[in-house]
Amino acid sequence: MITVACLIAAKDLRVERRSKIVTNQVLPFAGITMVSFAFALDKQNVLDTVAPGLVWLATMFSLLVIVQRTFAIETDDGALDAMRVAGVDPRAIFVGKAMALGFQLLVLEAMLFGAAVIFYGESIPSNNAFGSVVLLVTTMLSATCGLAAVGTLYGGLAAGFKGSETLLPLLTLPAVAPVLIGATKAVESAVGTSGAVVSEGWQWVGLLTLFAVAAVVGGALAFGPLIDD
Amino acid sequence: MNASLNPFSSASATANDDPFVGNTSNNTEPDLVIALKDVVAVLGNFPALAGVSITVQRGEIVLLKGPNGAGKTTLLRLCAGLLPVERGAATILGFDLVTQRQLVRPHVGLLGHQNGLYLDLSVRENVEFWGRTVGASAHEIAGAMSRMGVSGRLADVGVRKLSAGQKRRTSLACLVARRAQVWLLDEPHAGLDAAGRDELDATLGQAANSGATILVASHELERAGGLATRSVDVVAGQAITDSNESQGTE
Amino acid sequence: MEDAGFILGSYFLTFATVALYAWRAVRSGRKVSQQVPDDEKYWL
Amino acid sequence: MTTIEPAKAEHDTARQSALPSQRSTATRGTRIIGIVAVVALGWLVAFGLGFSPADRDQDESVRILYVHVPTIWLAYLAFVVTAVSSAMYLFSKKKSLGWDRAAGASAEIGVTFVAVTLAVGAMWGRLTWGVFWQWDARLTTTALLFVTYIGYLAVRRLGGSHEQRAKRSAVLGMIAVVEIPLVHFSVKMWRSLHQEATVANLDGDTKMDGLMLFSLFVGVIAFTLLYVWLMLHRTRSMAMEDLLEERGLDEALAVRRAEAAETATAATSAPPTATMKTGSDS
Repeated sequence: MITVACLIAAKDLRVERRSKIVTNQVLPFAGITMVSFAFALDKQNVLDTVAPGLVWLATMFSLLVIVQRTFAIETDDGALDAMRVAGVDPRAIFVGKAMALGFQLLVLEAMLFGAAVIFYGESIPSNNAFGSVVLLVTTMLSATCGLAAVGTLYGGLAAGFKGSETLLPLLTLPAVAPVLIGATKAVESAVGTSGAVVSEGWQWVGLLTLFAVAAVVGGALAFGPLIDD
Repeated sequence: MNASLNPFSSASATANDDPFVGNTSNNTEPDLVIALKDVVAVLGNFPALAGVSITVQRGEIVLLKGPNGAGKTTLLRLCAGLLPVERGAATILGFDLVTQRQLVRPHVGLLGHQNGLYLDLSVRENVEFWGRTVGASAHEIAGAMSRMGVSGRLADVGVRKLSAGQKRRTSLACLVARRAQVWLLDEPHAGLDAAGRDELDATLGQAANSGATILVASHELERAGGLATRSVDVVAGQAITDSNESQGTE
Repeated sequence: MEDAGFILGSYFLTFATVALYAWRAVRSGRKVSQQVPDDEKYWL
Repeated sequence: MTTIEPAKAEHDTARQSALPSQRSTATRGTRIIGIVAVVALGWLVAFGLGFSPADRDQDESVRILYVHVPTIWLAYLAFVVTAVSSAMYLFSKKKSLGWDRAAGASAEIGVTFVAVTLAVGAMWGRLTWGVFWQWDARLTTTALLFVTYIGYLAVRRLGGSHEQRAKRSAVLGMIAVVEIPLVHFSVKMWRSLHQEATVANLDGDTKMDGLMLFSLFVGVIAFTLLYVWLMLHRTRSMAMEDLLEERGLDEALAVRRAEAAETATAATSAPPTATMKTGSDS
């Protein structure tokens, strides 16, 4: 199962390397979202305070777009059906697609943090730089796991139905609310927004990890029944 | 479940040179591969299959004829385990399609209107992906590609750039690499040039000889008719004629 | 006194929604009941 | 095509007997429940608006709670029933569509009542807090719950066979069971760090006098009866809708079969050139 999952993930990433849809369209979309936030929140010091939340909000929106894309690969030429006929374990499909999705999300998040540093003047506090970076990276990893699992689950459910573009956000956004909350809080601690300190951030990483575990396990169990019948 | 009908039990164990099917049990008697009885299948609220009864023996090449909308495609998708059986009884390779259609899938190969290919990957990458998901060896994958004439220069071309016929051949190569027992082909000749058609026919004949069972839905009666061991008329969601023209191999 | 508006409004809203939903449930039930023979109605 | 005829005839007799005397989803049981529920709701209005006293802290606005608390109770009850029915459908041996319909009907009722709860809650908040909305954990979770079950109902309408609908929505119903506590937990954690948003104590029942408690009790009873009544009606009409869809399939099947028979006779009277026919030999 792991082998097949890796094959699927490698295939997805290779498709992305060839087509560059996410690179050429989703990353710029996320970037312009960040710029748009700046237009909308044009008040003194507001951006600096809300930057961590905006980064994750932009991630959520991009998640929806990437999920659409990752299942468009499968449904464009009936590959999802072919995979079902080939008897590929649905759990392997789930894990494989979630891995590829997670990798793309990580790249996206790194870029968005770069954008936050440039546009919103965020910076890693110098007094505890190492702790901040560790917290930041852990947060990104655990949040991404949860997001990728939920996105893959609902993306697979909606794939192939008419109205999937609208069904996907309706299902996904309420489900990933804990990630938005937890990741924002953890990043606020990491970059020291309004005097938050690094030690406060770890409880949020705990929440994110709990969510990620639940989402991955639940998703792997539910994916088969959801896409296969 | 009939053990002799379970092809994967011995497929991985025996070294089999035949690229088409994993296991060819030396069947002196023809096995029943497909047995449908009064099968109804729905697409939305529409009964695409309105009571199909059909039986197919191992090694047969059955031609499904009929106008568009008669239910040929639905019949093939049902046999592939993609659609639920709404009513009736159906068995494929000893698996009950009503209760365990997921188990049927690994043993059948479906070439539908869509090819099931990744357009951004090359021919080789596609065949390798589909072969490796079911554990085919590099040798088998190479064999499948050369058999379908997509090795060599074509192998590294992106599928998006291929002609319709070349895509079809790639898709067939994926089926071969997957070692399907039952081949379900929906208009396989569509878009193929003359050479491609000959190649396809030869492949189908060879596959049937080595024990694969093939259902072909086709408009091109002369083409497919010569190849088929018998033909079935599909009309308004039912298999009307079940005419035994000849039995066995050609 | 503005409190009264909200209080009565909340009662009205609750009961109006309940009534509307109940009415729709009964009406749709009536509509389909007419097309289904009695022996198919398990609750009779 | 002799096999066509009996099926068609049987179908026709089914049509003839389809003249129901019972033209609604009501029975004596539901009528009794309904009447009791209406009486109890009348009591609720009388007690809530009339007999019960004004609260010491909340003044007259406490009266809203007599409808607010029962509606949210009903909504939570409905979602619990959805979850339990989903589990019953998934894990029982006999996959009875009755469980699926119960889950669907319950979710529908639940969504309706959460909507009412949120609206009425906002009115209460306006009077008590001075604002319509507070980012309090309970409120936020309830709002997300509302959206989640709207999504659930949307998935139920995706189409496919009844079994497909049942399986999909049952799985989703189970996912919601994991999702909702996680959401609630995280929102609670989120709010606990914001001390400035002190929320008025919703459950001030310690200060409630007997008559207040009794009014609330009447409300809970009334709305629970209402829920039972709605469930009975909704599951019955959903069962009939499913049945009618099946029946529609029967009719469509008969049409399709007749079409096939016609084509076959036409074909035998004017034999086509393509293939020879040997009749039905199987």
